[in-house]
Amino acid sequence: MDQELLIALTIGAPTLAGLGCLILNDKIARKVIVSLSAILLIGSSFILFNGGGFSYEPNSILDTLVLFFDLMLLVYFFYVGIKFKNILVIGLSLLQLLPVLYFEFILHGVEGTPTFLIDELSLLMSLIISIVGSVIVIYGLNYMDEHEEHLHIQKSRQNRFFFFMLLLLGAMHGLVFSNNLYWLYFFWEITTLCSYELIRHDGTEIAIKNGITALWMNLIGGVAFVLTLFIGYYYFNSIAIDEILKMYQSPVVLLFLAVLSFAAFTKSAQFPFNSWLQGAMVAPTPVSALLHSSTMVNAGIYLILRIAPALNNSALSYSIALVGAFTFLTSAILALNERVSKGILAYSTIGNLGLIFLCIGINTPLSYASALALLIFHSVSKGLLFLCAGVVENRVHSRLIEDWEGLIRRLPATSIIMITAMLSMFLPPFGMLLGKWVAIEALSSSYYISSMLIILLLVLGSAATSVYYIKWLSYLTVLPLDGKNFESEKIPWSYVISLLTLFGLIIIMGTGVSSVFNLLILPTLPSNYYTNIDASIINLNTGIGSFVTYPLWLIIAAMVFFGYTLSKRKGGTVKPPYLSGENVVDDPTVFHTTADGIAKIEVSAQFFENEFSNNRLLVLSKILGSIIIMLLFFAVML
Amino acid sequence: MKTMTKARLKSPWVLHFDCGSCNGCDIEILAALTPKFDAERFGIVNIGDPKQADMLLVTGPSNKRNQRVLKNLYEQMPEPKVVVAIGECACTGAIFHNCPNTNGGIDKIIPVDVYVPGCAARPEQIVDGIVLALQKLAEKSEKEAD
Amino acid sequence: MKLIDVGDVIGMSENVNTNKKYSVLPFGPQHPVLPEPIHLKFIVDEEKIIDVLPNLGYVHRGIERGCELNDYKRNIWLTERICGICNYIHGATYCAAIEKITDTEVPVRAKYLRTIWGELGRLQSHLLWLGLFADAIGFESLFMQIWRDREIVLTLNEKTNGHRIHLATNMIGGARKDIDDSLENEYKKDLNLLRKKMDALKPVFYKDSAIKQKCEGKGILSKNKARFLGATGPTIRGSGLKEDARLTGYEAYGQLDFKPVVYEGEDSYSRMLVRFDEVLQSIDLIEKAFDQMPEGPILNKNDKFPMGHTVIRTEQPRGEVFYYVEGNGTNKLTRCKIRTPTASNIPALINMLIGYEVSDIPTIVHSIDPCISCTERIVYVRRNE
Amino acid sequence: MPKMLKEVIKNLLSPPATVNYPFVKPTPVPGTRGALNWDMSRCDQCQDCERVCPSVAIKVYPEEKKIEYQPFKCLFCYLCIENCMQQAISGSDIVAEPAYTKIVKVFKTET
Amino acid sequence: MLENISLNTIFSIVLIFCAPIIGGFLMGIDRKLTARMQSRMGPPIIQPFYDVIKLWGKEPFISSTLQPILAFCYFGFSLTSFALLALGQDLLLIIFTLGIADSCLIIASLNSKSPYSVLGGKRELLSIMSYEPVLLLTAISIYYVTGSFMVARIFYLSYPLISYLPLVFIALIPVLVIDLKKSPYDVSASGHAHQELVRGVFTEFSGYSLALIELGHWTKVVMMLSLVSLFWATNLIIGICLALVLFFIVLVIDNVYPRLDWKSMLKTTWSIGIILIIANIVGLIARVVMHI
Repeated sequence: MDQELLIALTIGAPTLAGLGCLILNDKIARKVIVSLSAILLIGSSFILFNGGGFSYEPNSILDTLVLFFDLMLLVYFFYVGIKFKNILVIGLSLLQLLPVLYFEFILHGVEGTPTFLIDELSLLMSLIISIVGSVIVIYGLNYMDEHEEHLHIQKSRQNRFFFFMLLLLGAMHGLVFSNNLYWLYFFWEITTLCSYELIRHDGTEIAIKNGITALWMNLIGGVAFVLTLFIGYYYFNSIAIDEILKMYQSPVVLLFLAVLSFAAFTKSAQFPFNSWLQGAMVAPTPVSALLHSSTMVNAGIYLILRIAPALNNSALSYSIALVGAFTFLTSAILALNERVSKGILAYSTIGNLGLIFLCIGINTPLSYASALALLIFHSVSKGLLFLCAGVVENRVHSRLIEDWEGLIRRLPATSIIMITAMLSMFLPPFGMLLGKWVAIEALSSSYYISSMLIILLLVLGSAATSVYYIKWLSYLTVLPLDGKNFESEKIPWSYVISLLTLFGLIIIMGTGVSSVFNLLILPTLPSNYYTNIDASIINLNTGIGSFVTYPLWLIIAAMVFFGYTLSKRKGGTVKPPYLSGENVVDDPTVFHTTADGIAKIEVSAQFFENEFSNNRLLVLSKILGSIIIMLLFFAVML
Repeated sequence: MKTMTKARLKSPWVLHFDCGSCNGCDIEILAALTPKFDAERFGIVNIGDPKQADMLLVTGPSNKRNQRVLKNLYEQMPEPKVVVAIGECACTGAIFHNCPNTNGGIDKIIPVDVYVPGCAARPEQIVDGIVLALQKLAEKSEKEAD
Repeated sequence: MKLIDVGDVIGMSENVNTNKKYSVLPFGPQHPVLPEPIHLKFIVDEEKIIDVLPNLGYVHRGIERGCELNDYKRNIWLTERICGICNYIHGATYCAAIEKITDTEVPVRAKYLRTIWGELGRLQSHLLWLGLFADAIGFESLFMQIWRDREIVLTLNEKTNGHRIHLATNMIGGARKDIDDSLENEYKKDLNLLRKKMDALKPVFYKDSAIKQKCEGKGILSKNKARFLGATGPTIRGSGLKEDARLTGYEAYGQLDFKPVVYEGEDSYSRMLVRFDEVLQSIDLIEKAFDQMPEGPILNKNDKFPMGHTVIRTEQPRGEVFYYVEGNGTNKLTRCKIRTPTASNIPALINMLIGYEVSDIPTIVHSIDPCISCTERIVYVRRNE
Repeated sequence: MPKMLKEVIKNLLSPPATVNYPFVKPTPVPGTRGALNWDMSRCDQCQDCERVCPSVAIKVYPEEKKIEYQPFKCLFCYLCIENCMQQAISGSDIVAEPAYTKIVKVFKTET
Repeated sequence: MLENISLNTIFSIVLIFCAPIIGGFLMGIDRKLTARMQSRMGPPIIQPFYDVIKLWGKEPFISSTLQPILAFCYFGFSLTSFALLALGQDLLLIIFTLGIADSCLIIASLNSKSPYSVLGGKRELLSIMSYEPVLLLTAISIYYVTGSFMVARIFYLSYPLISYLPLVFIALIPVLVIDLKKSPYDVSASGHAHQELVRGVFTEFSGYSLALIELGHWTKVVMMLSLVSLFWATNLIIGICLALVLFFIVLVIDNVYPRLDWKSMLKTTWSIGIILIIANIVGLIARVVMHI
């Protein structure tokens, strides 16, 4: 099929479908439109991926359209700022609006650059976005019904919701395909718009507040983009990214890259810009799933991945790694005393993005590969985790993980999927850990002597990461003592499809790590990056270490099987817990206590609130984060 | 002798519960673990957790309140298990025969396998009592195997 | 049965946030840290103690009632079994009370003997405590070391009257046994040996940084609070107050130039040091008593039945013990009220615990040297000031 | 430097303080209060022992010339020995032994 | 050559299955030596085996149906990580596999809903948090010497590892203390249960699941000690002696320290341990730079 058409499909199909949803506010029509566009999206991105890279310049009418919509967008942001009397939004939108007007109408822009440049990296990104994104949107079909029912909303606002969801998917495709800085900037602003609209979707006070926060933080990134436009215009006379990247490494290029990576930090919620992603939690779950796993935050990653080859051992590259490492550690420690399930996931996302930044910043072929691996595995696992969290939340009506205690009995199927997803986040031989493993090896073998600091942050953060996941896992797997059996669970079809798709992906990618490396990651590495990663069926060899994959999977299967057989054979009576002998005979959940009364067993000890207090740490980490970001610009001077 | 029985004989983990004694026997149980008598020679460990214990050492005559605790602890111990009543008051109530709140011996609450006399029982007597209890444990173990 | 919710209990303490989820920790009656059964219900925020509720009665045997049902002479054996650790002093105090009612003059030598055995009991008890304390803070080798050395005192007990724990030498009107010269020499020899061993352990208690880290600043009981909550014994002396029933000069203490050990630290560490110093002090006191002890009879028999009432207080290893004895001229008492030191230390304990960590529980609970079997009579614990 | 180190090393190098009890029987300290025995040829059934016993472990049946003694109730306080005019009761330094049942010892005058 | 390799492999496989047994003997020696340091006689060396056999035969009590499976996994993954070590695999992978074993134990203890077990599990979590970074850094510092994360590469060195990494070796002592559950860092569970959490993480285990946990613990100890013995890999006999000396040092430390709380555990390992390792690595790099 025609590749141009495919590109148009990937960007246009979701956008048009979104428009369709907006106009036809009808349940069945929505379902048909969304499903069709999802199939179309996945199909076209698959075909694109098989086709390989190329470049393409669309009609110049589109350029005018982009300009028009961009200005509309900025005006809208300005209007939002006025409406909510937020000085930051007003200022930041004006800071973009005026320079863009100046750029377009006085300087008349820069002509003649291929607008779409599609290489393996964009194709990989497109694949992730289309698969994970579509699954989440399909999931949203059912979720939003439940959600509105839960909130007792009379008039459905789902048309708006799905419009922005699908628009986000389209914009993300545009973002990863664009080569023209201006276009990139346009799609970038659309994702900002979508995230703002989606976060404030519920219209509650907190939702609007968090939406505004997300808006101004992302607008900072937008301002940085406008700055790059000017740098591109004045110094390189080009706004085509590939051309700028090919230029000789000079301070100006470095400045250009630094500003771009600054924009990436805002989008990927690195410290100190973490709070918008944290605030995005108030939105309906599909939103958080979409923002966290495959779209919004990946935009920042994509940007840095693209500019990474040009960074090439500069101090800037090291600072990016430092920002990532710092974010990784801080978010892991902050997550320790988070009680809200989606909050933990958010910190986990921020942390893992930090890890990816770290890998890109180290900028060796090996670390680049590990960044890609982490990106792929993280998108799928995190997407699944959010989807599961949404299912559970709609059934348990609580976001606190303490209230999710014993979920494995109440919702066995969802829990098992969720537990697998969690295990895939931090245990070998799943992909995420494999990525981390490659990261440590890459980091150790990097040329920086000062990478010791980063290694330190990484190992400390990695320890803290497993702590909060284990804690959560243990809450899920509590089997209540009352001896009741597992309950059966009914899951609607759209949930089944979306959960099972991602679950299957995790298992397939987990078992077939070697194939993932061979098919997706190694071809995507920039052309001058040579690695001696050797992904065979038994192990994954990096040249300085090897990760046993298949044997380990077999061992795990054997462990579970033998453990299960043993426990079946030996059996055992379930006994009430040890309570210093004060158990009540017929009720295992209480004990005799003072004044001849009884008291319930209450256990809640794993949040470390007295030790790692969130508020103090948050302020501290923001200050430190800002200092490190300043360091980044300082690094450019060197 | 079967391996299992031998292992059981060699590794009696004890749980000590003070059921209202005067402390005399309790400190002698602890003294039996300390260097002079060193009950760990026989693998005796004061484990403190009924779920892991093989032998329940009870001191004191038991009263209206702690009898439920005693029963609980006994039920939480997995088979095969033995109970040793240590000291006169755990056996019969002895000096507390006049005291209104005592039950007069723990064998009114749970089955007792070995009685150890003495007020307070000496560490030697306690070690003897445990050795005697081990024989009972061996009997139980053999019976279980049949 | 009434269900006591966390919230109900928490309502009693000020430093509580009711929106938070707390853990409830049932500590005791069977717990390896506590050799004796007491139930402490801890409300814990993560590991920080928010609130404690004690629950007693697991060792309640009705000894006071038993004392009224028994022949008053048999009560010596019953009062000795109030507590196996401080058995001698309980018996001696009971005897002193009866002697006071029946106007029996105790021979001087018997007074000295009582002092010696009382101090020997204190020695035994403090060594036991030091060991248990070491065990509670996870210092197993120190526990073993001290209990090994404690065997010296137990052997002395055994040499005196044939039993390791229960000395059984109390008699109304004097003592049941005498210490002859050869035994006196053995006493002196063994106590010298004990002093040497304790001297070797001195740096461990005084200087070891890990022990300091474990005990210093844990379980603060200020002077005022100690006084207000009625703490006694080493607990109050560790808070810098010079309180000791031995200062009244009962038995032979008046002649021994006795000065109580006082530490100003107000924490678990100074309470521990008080007890360690009292070990050394007891050895000195026994030696001094031997030097001053006159020859003479040891028993002044008087078979009058007790008539009237009296109170008497003496110093146990754990603090002050108080006896109220009332007789009506028959061979049975009409009332025998006993108040033991731990009973008055428990309110202080509850106050000390709040605000510390779960890992400090053994340190703080042991720092008052709880003797539950002493305590278990009718108890009313006032929690708030 | 941990202060216990010296003691620990000393302990390690010196022989253990353990009496290997059931295998090595230590000689009892003279005067140990152990098991009781009645010499019925001396006993005149005066019931003094029953009267002084703090834990009612002794029952005297003067008609049957029989004494029931419960070692599992006895405190081994030796009051009975001290109070026996006939010196019919004797103690030994061998401590009472544990048993599976609460044995009651019966002493009877042979007629 | 081929025969040589296969002989080595057979030896490794035999070693893997012997690991729990060696561990059992080590624990027996531990108990004997500890007893002697406390001037006691102590139990026989094979006492731990009696314990485990006895536990296997006890009436099975469980606190949840998942518990025995997780206990088995704890043992299994400890053995796996030792197997990976014995087969000369990647050091990081070995540490991560050990992480799975620990997570199994912790999940089993946390999901029983018993206050003591949960508190113990929490502290066990913290002990992982304190020693895992040190272990990872150790692996990285070994990489700086050998240029590879593979254990097998350590055997190619001409000088023993300890001559390059003396400070790392010292930093491993607290790790070993935590892993062996010895004072001052036996915060999550202690062998003799005289602590505030009763048996800590092990509180709710009994019977055969406790036996499995014990086996897992033994294996873990062997695995840690073999990691230590790699520090003298040029002559493995000296390496093993080195490991045993460290084992003895840990026992002495156990006997001269009271139990401290988890905060000081975290502080010690995160500060002293990490500083030592970093100092060593910096020294190493400095040495290389000076040489060039």
